[in-house]
Amino acid sequence: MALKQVQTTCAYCGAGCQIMFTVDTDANKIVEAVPADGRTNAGTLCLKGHYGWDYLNDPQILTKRLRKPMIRKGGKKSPLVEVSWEEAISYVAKRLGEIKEKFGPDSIMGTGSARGAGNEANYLMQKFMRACIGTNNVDHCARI
Amino acid sequence: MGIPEIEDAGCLLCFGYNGADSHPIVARRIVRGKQKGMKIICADPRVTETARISDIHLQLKGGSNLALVNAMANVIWNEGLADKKFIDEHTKGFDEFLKVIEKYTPEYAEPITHIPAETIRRAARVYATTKPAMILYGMGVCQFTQAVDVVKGLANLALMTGNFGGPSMGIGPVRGQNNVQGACDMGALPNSYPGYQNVTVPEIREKFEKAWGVPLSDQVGCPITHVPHRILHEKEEKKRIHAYYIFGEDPAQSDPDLAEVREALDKCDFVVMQDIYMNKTGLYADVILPATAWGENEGIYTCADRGFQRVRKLIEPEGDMRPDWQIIADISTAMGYPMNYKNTEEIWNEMIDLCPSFTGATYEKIEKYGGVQWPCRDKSMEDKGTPYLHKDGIFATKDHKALFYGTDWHPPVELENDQYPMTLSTVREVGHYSVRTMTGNCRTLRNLEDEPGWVQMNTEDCEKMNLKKGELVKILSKRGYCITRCLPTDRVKPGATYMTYQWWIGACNELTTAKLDPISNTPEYKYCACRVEKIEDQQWAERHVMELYDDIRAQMGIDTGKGAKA
Amino acid sequence: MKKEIGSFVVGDSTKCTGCKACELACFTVHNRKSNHLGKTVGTVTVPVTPRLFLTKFEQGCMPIQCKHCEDAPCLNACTKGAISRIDHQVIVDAEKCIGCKDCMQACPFGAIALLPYARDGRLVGQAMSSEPKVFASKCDLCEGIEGGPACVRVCPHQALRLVDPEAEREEKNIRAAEALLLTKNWR
Amino acid sequence: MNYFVKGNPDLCIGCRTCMIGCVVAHEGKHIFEVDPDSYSFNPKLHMVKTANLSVPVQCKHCENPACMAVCPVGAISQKDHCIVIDTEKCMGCKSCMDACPFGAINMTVQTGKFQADGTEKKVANKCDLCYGFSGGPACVRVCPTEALTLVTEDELGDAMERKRAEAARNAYLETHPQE
Repeated sequence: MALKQVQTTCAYCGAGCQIMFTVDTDANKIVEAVPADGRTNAGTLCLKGHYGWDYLNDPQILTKRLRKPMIRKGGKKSPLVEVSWEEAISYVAKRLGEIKEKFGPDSIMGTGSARGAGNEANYLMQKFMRACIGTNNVDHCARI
Repeated sequence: MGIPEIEDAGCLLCFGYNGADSHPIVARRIVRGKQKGMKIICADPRVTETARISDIHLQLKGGSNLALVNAMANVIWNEGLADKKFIDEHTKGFDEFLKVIEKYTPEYAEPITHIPAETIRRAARVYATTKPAMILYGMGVCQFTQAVDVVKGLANLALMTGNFGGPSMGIGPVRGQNNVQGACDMGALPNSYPGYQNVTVPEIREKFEKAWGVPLSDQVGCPITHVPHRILHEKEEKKRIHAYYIFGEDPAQSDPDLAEVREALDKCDFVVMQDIYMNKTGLYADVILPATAWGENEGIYTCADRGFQRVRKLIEPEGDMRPDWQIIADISTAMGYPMNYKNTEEIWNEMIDLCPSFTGATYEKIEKYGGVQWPCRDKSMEDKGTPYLHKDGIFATKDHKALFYGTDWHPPVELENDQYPMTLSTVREVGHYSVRTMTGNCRTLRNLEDEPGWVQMNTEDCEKMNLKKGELVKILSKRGYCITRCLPTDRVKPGATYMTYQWWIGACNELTTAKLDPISNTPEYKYCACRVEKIEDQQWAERHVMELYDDIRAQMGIDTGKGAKA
Repeated sequence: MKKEIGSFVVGDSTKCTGCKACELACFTVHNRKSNHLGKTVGTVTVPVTPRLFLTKFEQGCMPIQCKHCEDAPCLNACTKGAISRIDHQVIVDAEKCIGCKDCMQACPFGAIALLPYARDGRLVGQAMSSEPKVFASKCDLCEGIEGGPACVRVCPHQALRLVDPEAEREEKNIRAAEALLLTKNWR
Repeated sequence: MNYFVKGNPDLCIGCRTCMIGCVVAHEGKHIFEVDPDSYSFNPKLHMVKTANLSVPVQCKHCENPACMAVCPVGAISQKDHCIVIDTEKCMGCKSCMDACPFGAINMTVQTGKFQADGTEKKVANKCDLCYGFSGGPACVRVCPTEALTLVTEDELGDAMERKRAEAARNAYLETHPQE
């Protein structure tokens, strides 16, 4: 069992707690999470920090982890069909392109994410909406 | 101000913020402050953990925030407790503000807030005379149609007492999710580019046009809460929304008036969902793009006190998932606007060079110092960021002066009535996060609280309806209904009910109203009229809940053969 | 979701005077239906067979009865399947019981007695024997009898109490927590 | 003297991290690998929330434990400063639950174990001070507000001595006013 230690920021809430994880790199599994001495948390964690990483194990409790791109090929309400990334990307690009062409850039809305995705992905999302689509229609759930 | 300083404040005014349930690690600072002798004033209609240890609990009637805040300002001024020197040197608009608050005597506010005038006086005195005084506010302020006015009202209190620009003072919103601050910082907002640079200012737009090499729109975009309307009812063809690219959000669970949201998603020509777990929105998506999760990718988050901190990869994703940034870059490239980045640091470097407030916050510094609080303007290692935003009373306005801003209180939009005699407010469950696709898939957190959740009701109300703890009840509003469990408690006032918003069966957003604050566009989650009904056949109800749970889990791709534990 | 467990009746030796009102009430309510028990003395034709036992010991007396255990030794010992859990309570099916006495030996409280089985006011006989049929008799919390356990209702000294263990536990939790407020200066 | 864990209502924020910490400690880390329905989630301490109070309540490890006295099968015993339940011996009679004045004992399902008629087996469950695990009581370790402490003989003794000394000093000062 090869173990490594990684410090990271907690995935939950705005407190920005630092957690030290022990990871079994052979099994690709988290072994333990202990509070690290971060600026805001100073060696403490709440229940989400201590035990909230379990979803990475995909325990099949509530919802299924998404692992393959999927398209509803028969339109709304038809079943989702697994496709390759190439197909998914070109399909999205084609449909968004058509809608932009037909109804204009302001007919497309995009969201940022206040959750796991991180700042870089949010930056790219708004850049995509603004520079590629050509609209300021981008927002996220800060209001919600 | 930062989270660690909370405990060193002389006085804390905690307004509509329940740290114990939303941020236990912030609540910890409040508890430590109390141990160090900090005076706590807590304004909340519920007896929260902070209210419980507070010196003064202002148990106001839901929806009366601004009346209380204005009354406190009125007392501070009329009793000569204001910091006139600070007002003269650092602020503008005080005289106009005085005219607004003139009528808000504690006696005027008493019938609105249901708080005795003398208690309001006492709170105002403690706040104004105990230094340094800090204000924390949460969703109990923001999730009303009169949200921005109250935030400004609280800022007025801090301004008129000179509580700005030093340690353990000022006013702090405590952001709910891990990276709400970050999504705002990065310009995932319809009116601003990254770094809070307004899309309508020509010079700024030109800067971004040059950097990104394309012309950019000068029109403020559509806020997320307007989307259902813009899909379903928009008359102007040009403004109607036909495609919705949803990234790491679940509007079909988290947004108000879910029936309308579902209709909108159904009618929208093209819905793209990019997420880590299947969710309710996924049922309406035309395309699903699987992303890597926290723990499977690198990046930076911004915590509630503006601190940039690193998130690191813990494990390798198992499956055909890609990092969010990579998926977006690929789509953009496919649409003819190439985005080529090798890693998150490259994206970050492009971003900080466009945002003066973030320019100094390099990966190197964030690594070295464990984090950087913005503004951080200089790349040299000496600029370690800014703990206090308005240091020494210097504000980010043209003349460095803060502006007083007074408004009148108005009642919430949907009031109690004969048919719906109670009020509903939505709150948080400490062990669950957001729409719970993450925490709901964590074994022990699921064990602690699971479907269909609870409705917190006053013990007397429960006795009147003969409701026992744990009994399933039906709760209805004009817009819909759901089933949940009754939790009798003396922590809530008679006539009020509270539900947490992450449940599928006890889905309180079936009930909430989509009425918005006119400036922030935040829905009035904290106030709508409702009715609670007893269910006579409890056995049927228990079975019904179990069946609903199994159905939804099956929709979400879970094999429910082994049976769910409701 | 609620962890449901069985209720039981418990006696209090500090209040009990040994009057046996509980035993008589127990017998009466259990025989009213199947044995058409009369209301006056002299009409009782079957033996008086209570399901709780007034027990005298050196320092006093109190009734002893079944605890409706959650891993009930009697239930586990019964090879005939005559003892089962119905609505969280441990219940004996008198018709099925063959009187093997395994349950009596298993019960650490002595809460079970072997008693003659009467139906319609008459003892039930058995083939190949002149002895009447017997069965393992124990407290059933007056299942199906209006008003709940008769013993609790009739005790003149309130020496018997029907326990809802989880509800009482929660109440005791609250009292203990409130006591903590008083003792917080323990350091 | 037996040790015990004590909650401080002034510090507790009612978050229940202690309850999960308790379960994870007793079930073991494999809890995060097994079928989510294959273990039993039974915290050995209980969060109490009233109108003006939040605090977890758990076993006091009494010196003359009522639970131990009433147990008909000798399943409760004293071991190295704590009172522990032998769940193999326990038959779920609830006598201890009824006897405990703190409500510190509840009945919990023993996963995978059944009675003769196929119904779930339940046994008594209470704080064992994480007996046999390293690092001391898990609840104390994980609490984010340090609201829980392990009270040991030394600590209680020292506190008593300190309080007596202070009481004596105060009495002396009262009769001998300082000049």
